[in-house]
Amino acid sequence: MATTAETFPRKVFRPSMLLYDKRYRSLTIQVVVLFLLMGFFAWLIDNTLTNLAALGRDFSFRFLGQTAGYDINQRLIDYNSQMTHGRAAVVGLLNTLLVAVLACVLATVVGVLAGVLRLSNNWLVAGLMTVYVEIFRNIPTLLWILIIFAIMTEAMPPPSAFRGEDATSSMLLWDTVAVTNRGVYIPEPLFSRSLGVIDMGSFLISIDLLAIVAVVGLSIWANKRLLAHATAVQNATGIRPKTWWKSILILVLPIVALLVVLGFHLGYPELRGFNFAGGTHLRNSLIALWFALGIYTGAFVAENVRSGILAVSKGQTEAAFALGLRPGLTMRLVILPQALRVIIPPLISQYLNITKNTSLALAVGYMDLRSTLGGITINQTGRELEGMLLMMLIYLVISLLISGAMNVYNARVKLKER
Amino acid sequence: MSDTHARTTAFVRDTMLPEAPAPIAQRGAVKWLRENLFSGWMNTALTLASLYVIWWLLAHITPWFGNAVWNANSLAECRAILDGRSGACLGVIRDRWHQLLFGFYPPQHYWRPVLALVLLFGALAPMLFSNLPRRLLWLSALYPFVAYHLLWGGSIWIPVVAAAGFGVGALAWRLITPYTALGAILAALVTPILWWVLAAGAVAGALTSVAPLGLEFVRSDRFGGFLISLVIGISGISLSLPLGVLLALGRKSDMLLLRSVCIIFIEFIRGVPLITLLFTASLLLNYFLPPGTSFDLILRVIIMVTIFAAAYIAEVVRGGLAALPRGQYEAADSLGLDYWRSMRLIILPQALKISIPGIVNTFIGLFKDTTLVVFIGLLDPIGLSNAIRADTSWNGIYWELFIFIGALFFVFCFGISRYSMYLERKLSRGHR
Amino acid sequence: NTLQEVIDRGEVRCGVSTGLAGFSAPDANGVWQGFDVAMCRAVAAAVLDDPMAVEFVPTTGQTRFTALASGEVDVLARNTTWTFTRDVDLNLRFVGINYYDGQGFMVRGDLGVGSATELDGATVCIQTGTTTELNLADYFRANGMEYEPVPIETNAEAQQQYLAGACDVYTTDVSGLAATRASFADPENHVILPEVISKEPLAITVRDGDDRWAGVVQWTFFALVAAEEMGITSANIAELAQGTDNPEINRLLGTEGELGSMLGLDPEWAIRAISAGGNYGEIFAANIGDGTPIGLARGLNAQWTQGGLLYAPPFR
Amino acid sequence: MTDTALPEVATDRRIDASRMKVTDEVAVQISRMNKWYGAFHVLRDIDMTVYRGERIVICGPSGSGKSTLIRCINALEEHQAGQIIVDGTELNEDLKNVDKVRSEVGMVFQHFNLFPHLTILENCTLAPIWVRRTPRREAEEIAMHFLEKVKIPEQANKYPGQLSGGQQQRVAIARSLCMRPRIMLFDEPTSALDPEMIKEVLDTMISLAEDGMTMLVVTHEMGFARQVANRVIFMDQGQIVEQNEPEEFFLHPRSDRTKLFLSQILGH
Amino acid sequence: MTDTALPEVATDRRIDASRMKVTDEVAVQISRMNKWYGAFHVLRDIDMTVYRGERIVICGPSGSGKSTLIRCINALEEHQAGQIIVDGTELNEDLKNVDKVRSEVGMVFQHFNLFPHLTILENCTLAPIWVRRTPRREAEEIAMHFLEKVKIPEQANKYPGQLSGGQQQRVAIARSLCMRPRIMLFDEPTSALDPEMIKEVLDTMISLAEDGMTMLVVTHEMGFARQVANRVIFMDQGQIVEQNEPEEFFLHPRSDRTKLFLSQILGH
Ligand SMILES: Nc1ncnc2c1ncn2[C@@H]1O[C@H](COP(=O)(O)OP(=O)(O)OP(=O)(O)O)[C@@H](O)[C@H]1O
Ligand SMILES: Nc1ncnc2c1ncn2[C@@H]1O[C@H](COP(=O)(O)OP(=O)(O)OP(=O)(O)O)[C@@H](O)[C@H]1O
Ligand SMILES: [Mg+2]
Ligand SMILES: [Mg+2]
Repeated sequence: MATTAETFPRKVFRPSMLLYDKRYRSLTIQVVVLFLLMGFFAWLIDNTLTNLAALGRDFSFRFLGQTAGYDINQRLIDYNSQMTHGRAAVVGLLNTLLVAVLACVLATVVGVLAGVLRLSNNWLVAGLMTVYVEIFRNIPTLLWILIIFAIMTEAMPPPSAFRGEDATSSMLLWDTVAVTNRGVYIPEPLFSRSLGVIDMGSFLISIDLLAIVAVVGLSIWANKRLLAHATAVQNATGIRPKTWWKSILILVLPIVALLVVLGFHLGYPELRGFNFAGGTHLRNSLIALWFALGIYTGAFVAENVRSGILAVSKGQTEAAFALGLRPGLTMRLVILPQALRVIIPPLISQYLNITKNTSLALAVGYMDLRSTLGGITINQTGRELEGMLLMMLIYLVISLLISGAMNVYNARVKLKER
Repeated sequence: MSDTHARTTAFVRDTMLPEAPAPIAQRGAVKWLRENLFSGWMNTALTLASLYVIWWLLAHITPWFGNAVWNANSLAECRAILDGRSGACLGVIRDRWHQLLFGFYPPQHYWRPVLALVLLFGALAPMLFSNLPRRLLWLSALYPFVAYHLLWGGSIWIPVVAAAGFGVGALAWRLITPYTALGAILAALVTPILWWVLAAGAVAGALTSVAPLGLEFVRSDRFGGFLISLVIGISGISLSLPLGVLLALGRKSDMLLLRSVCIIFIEFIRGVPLITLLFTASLLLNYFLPPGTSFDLILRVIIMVTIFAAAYIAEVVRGGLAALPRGQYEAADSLGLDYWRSMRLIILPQALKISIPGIVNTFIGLFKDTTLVVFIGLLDPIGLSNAIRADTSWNGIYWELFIFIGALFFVFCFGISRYSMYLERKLSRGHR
Repeated sequence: NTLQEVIDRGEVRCGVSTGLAGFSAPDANGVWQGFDVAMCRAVAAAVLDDPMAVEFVPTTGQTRFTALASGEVDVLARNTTWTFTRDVDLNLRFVGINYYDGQGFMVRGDLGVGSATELDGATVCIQTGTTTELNLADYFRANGMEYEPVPIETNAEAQQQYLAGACDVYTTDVSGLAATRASFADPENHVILPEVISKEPLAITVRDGDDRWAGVVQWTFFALVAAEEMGITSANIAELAQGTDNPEINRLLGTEGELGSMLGLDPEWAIRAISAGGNYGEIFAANIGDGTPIGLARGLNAQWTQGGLLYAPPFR
Repeated sequence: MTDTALPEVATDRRIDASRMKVTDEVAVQISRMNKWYGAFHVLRDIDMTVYRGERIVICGPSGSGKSTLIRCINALEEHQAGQIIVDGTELNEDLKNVDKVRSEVGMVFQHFNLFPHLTILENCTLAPIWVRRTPRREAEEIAMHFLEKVKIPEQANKYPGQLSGGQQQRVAIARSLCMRPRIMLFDEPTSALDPEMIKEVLDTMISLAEDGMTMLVVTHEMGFARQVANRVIFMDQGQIVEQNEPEEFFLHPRSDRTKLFLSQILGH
Repeated sequence: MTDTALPEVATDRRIDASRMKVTDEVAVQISRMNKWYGAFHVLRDIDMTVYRGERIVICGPSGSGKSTLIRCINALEEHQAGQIIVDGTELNEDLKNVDKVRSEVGMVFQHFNLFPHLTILENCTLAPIWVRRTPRREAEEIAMHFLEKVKIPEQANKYPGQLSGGQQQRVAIARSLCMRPRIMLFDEPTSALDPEMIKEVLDTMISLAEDGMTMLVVTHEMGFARQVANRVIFMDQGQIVEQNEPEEFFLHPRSDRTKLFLSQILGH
């Protein structure tokens, strides 16, 4: 047993070791893969360059700086047809994000409601919710978008129906909301003592908005402090002080005060010329996309919620009851914290799906990223290669951000196991 | 009974009590109603609200279907018959159902896609039911070629020669494998490609001129409607399965480069909307291919859809692989099985079985997403509904078409998902 | 060499629009019909002696140029406006204007609008993927008016939006407006406003860099135009092909000179092209003229001798 | 069967019987209690009195209604007829009574049912803080006291998933004890455990019994029954078939059902 | 502790010691073998020679590296220093050697690791067919032979999920035997089994030993060790602490660690 590692004969290198030697094999394979991959990309790029050369084109993103020349009906930042394609793309991107966020909110609300109701012991309600989930899950999104769009354009009255003595339609909610086949007009928030805007060069920021965000943020922070204080009191004395009315005050008063200071009032839509004017115009395309994506995805969310709640076993509830916890507290302290861990990851991947599905805006002419950068811009400039690649890249970045958020969440709430 | 009260006295029951009927509140319709519908003011309110919703839906839908008009040849005619009442104009379905189902596929050949679909179920059976003879798997392997020939037609020698490519590969592998295993693998990969690229065309041409057998050729631009959804969906999912499995294995590999490539690929595909991939198929693919190559749009779409589905399948299969206990890998290793054999014989059969629900969900999602091809000019059911509406006689018809298309998709997707749940239960019982 | 490829393949691949009544649309049997379609059939007849040897590839506004550039189609006969950038920057080759058009507006009669200058604040449906958005933006901007654009992908959908009243105005090329209006149940209640806000020379297009093929397509088109000018119709062509006193007719129909072989075709190419669907005038009348539901007048598309712009260079 | 040697519970401790006194106070009084699941009659005319300090073991074949009986006492299940009075409070539709009973009766389940998202300490302090309104500091002290009693104070800041089954079950017992219940219910507390772990849990329960806790235990650990219980109740088909002191019960079972059951339980 | 009676393995069979001869041929030769998991040194300078026909039992506290050692012999784990020569083949980077060794060394795991999607027969024929390239018919005959040896030929067409744990472990042994290994490794083959089943598996292993199979067995079944092993190796902290013939090992353990370990193992 006196042999030492040094005396073991070292083998000389033989080519067959490339394949049958642990040390070299994975290297061999990876080098082969690398070469294949490089070859493949070289081939792709060579083809592309040849094709571009044959067409007498170059590969450049200069077109983003050129004048767009087309109008966009829904813009969250200032835009007109004399601005650049790049800016048009940004307007489109913001529209994409807007409808994505709206649809995510709707899907969450609908999904949570339907998921919880599906578990209700009311047979009728549970049955209705099952029907909702199955119908929406098994019919393509695109069809839902088209159906809701068709409902909006076909079944709603045109603005002209609101006009004249013998108007066949009238506005809802004390003449503040008009539902027409061109979209829904709702009151818009206006400030008579506006604080103005900050010019950031390429875009403007409303100081009013900043102020509101700041105040809401502060209120939420203050409320957090209040709750923390309540917990501290509870820890010290065992009795948790009532906080709900204080919470409401803290959350509501400051913002109301700010709105009063800013001279907040609503601008109501009214019929003027061809259309309603004033108010905020929610276009059909937005509504169709928003509702279709929201309700369609809501069906999936409902299933996630349901299985999340079911995953928290009956035993947990019973254990909590046996300890004397009331149903409300049981929900808050035992069921929800556990169910959320199960529900939130699939929920976030549904958000991802919604974001990707907003590209179906194409079906209803909603001016999102796809139809500005990936549509009219490509059309006008003929830069489909650059435009498409850029658009994919933007979607990819959004997706990675969302799934990154999901991973962070998962890592945070992972249950500790042995 | 009173004797049980005494603390230490023993108690024995001599006669067992019979089962007594439950009190009225605990059984029958009363209990059911009380428990399910009216067990509190909240529940009662929900019940009433649901009843209202159901009534409202029925009140709107029933007359619409009740007054349905079948025998009209245009919307105007239909409206005339309805005479102001609300009602469905199902005449459009009677007039155009064949288009919605088959597109412009020649009517005298409708039996071909139908037969292909029927055969599909036959081909699936050996894969799903392990108690059928293994030999039947050959039929499943042949199915793609049969289906291709049924759908597109043309010379029968084209699919035959294409299938022969695999035979050539297998032959090469057989012949070389006694000498060098690596050489055999390479040969098995290279010879079919050589066959397809160099020999296949000539051989097929020669055979065709000698024996011109085959069905009438149907061009892919005649494909449409539900048929195109099925063709894209089914070929997409079946082609993406092997690719997805490879990606999943790659993603689990301990070779850094291989793993990163797979991860990047999967995350890229999953991060962009399908629509952009379809646009790539229709707009950009020609840039990436050698000058002058151009092939069928449906084929390009199938390629893109395959790549798309493969990324999702890869994730599903990865879940299945992760769910297998480590012991299975070790047992396979300890028996001396090499990587590919242990994957093929031990790991994948189990991992794929675990993944069936996920695969089916991916398929249903993919199938619904085939409607997006309307954006690149293919006539899927939604595309056809636009085309039908462009016809002067059916200008302005919406709901009937949407409902018909929706019902088609619903029946198909719901059916599949239920069937897969049934299969799952069956399979999970099978081996216990 | 496209010509050789087409002959080898036995089929002309022709890019058309996905469906525009009168110009290109599949009928109930899936056979393509229309004005643009007829142009492709004439080319196929000239080159391959079979007007039906055409594979029609429906293209959208977005896909058409790539389809052409990549060789997916050999010729694009799809209401495509000839513009400077398309010609120079996108490297297309516009071989002949088969329809002189301009962008116009259509509104409901009961709106009481008589001129496009009264459209301030209107909601305008536009079919995207063409030059329409740009013209529209320029026009409203130049006149200091506001509008609400509603972009729609297909003509059918746009038409539906307009009919449902979701927009006040529908704008596209005047020919398209007429075609659309013709399909309405009540065409008389819709007016096409007098303003034409742009020049839209719709041209047949081929790839740049293949002059021989461009020549074949170009001169096939000119043959149709010249035939109308010379009075050659599908009815009398058989008779005229026997030889006439008019040397230009003889040269065109191949009884005299070698024009066909200069193109790389046989002498009877023009006879076949004209027999396929008739001369330009016949094609126009059969697909979009007064006698059809589309009901377009010849207008600018009349022969130069009739006060129009159609002008075929001499066959000599 | 009667001559089968009784299994000995695996403990080294000598039981201090003097502390395990049974008093005259009634802890639980059940009379003519009936329960149905739908049309199925699970519990039939149950009459039973538990005195304070008693340790009752309930056994019987699977499906005989043992769990259901014990869960009725904690109002986890409703009964449809008869009366259950726990610690002077009748269980009826009055939710306040239910709350009162639940906070005075501790329950330990077969599958522990610890809250996996809370640490051991948090598991133990949750109910005292939110139900008893004990200040946190104090609740934690109580919890540590009972964790020491079940011999795992050092695990206080781990999560349930990090403990072994036996440790988890002991935490579950400690968690119940933190509410300072007057009665403890156990539903097969050891049947999900490995043999080594069974011992540690039974030890904990024995020490609880020594402290004079009133206990109702559903279990098949006959060694435990013999050593600790002062009464064994045998149930079958939803009814109490036999009850007796453990020695008598095991050595001279009277009803045929009991004999059959014991032969099965002890036979293998 | 030394006076504790050794537990007797629960078997009725008398061992036929004459057949269990140890030869001079070296089956496994391990020298100065070291292994690390990351920075953790699991196996330290292991030196060990196994002669053909030997039956070695390896024991030691949990985490001492027993499984790791045995898995190194089968190349399921790589070692980082030193030498392992199995049946004349050195385990090194050469994958061909690894394949060779694996097909000559059988391994039985704690959790059986049968392939649940294959029948018992298919489990047994899989490796012979695919690794040894035995014709199916012949492979099936061999499989049935060994299934008879482990006494479950009648289960051949069932699936593993349909068998009890003991039966599954016997199938796992038969599966290994079908490859006609020259050495068998066992990693706690009985520790996942109920007591009744342990016996049937141990019986199988004993009959294997009688046939002269070279065996390395990680187990805590001391009765088995005493009856079958001709050498017992005690490991702790990744090193071989003591080895001896079984009688000597149990009756006169020399190192303190061994004594402590034996007192724990045999004590409860
Ligand atoms: N929620 C329920 N709904 C309907 N029947 C039930 C329900 N819970 C239990 N049962 C039935 O009531 C009977 C008694 O159940 P219980 O759980 O009390 O039995 P057990 O004596 O505890 O049996 P085990 O020893 O298996 O735990 C069983 O037949 C069971 O099937
Ligand atoms: N894959 C691994 N990565 C890191 N450490 C490991 C790994 N496998 C085992 N270990 C560690 O190596 C040590 C030895 O493990 P091994 O499984 O060989 O012990 P053992 O003696 O078989 O114990 P047991 O009796 O519990 O099976 C242990 O401390 C274990 O935690
Ligand atoms: Mg029970
Ligand atoms: Mg081990």
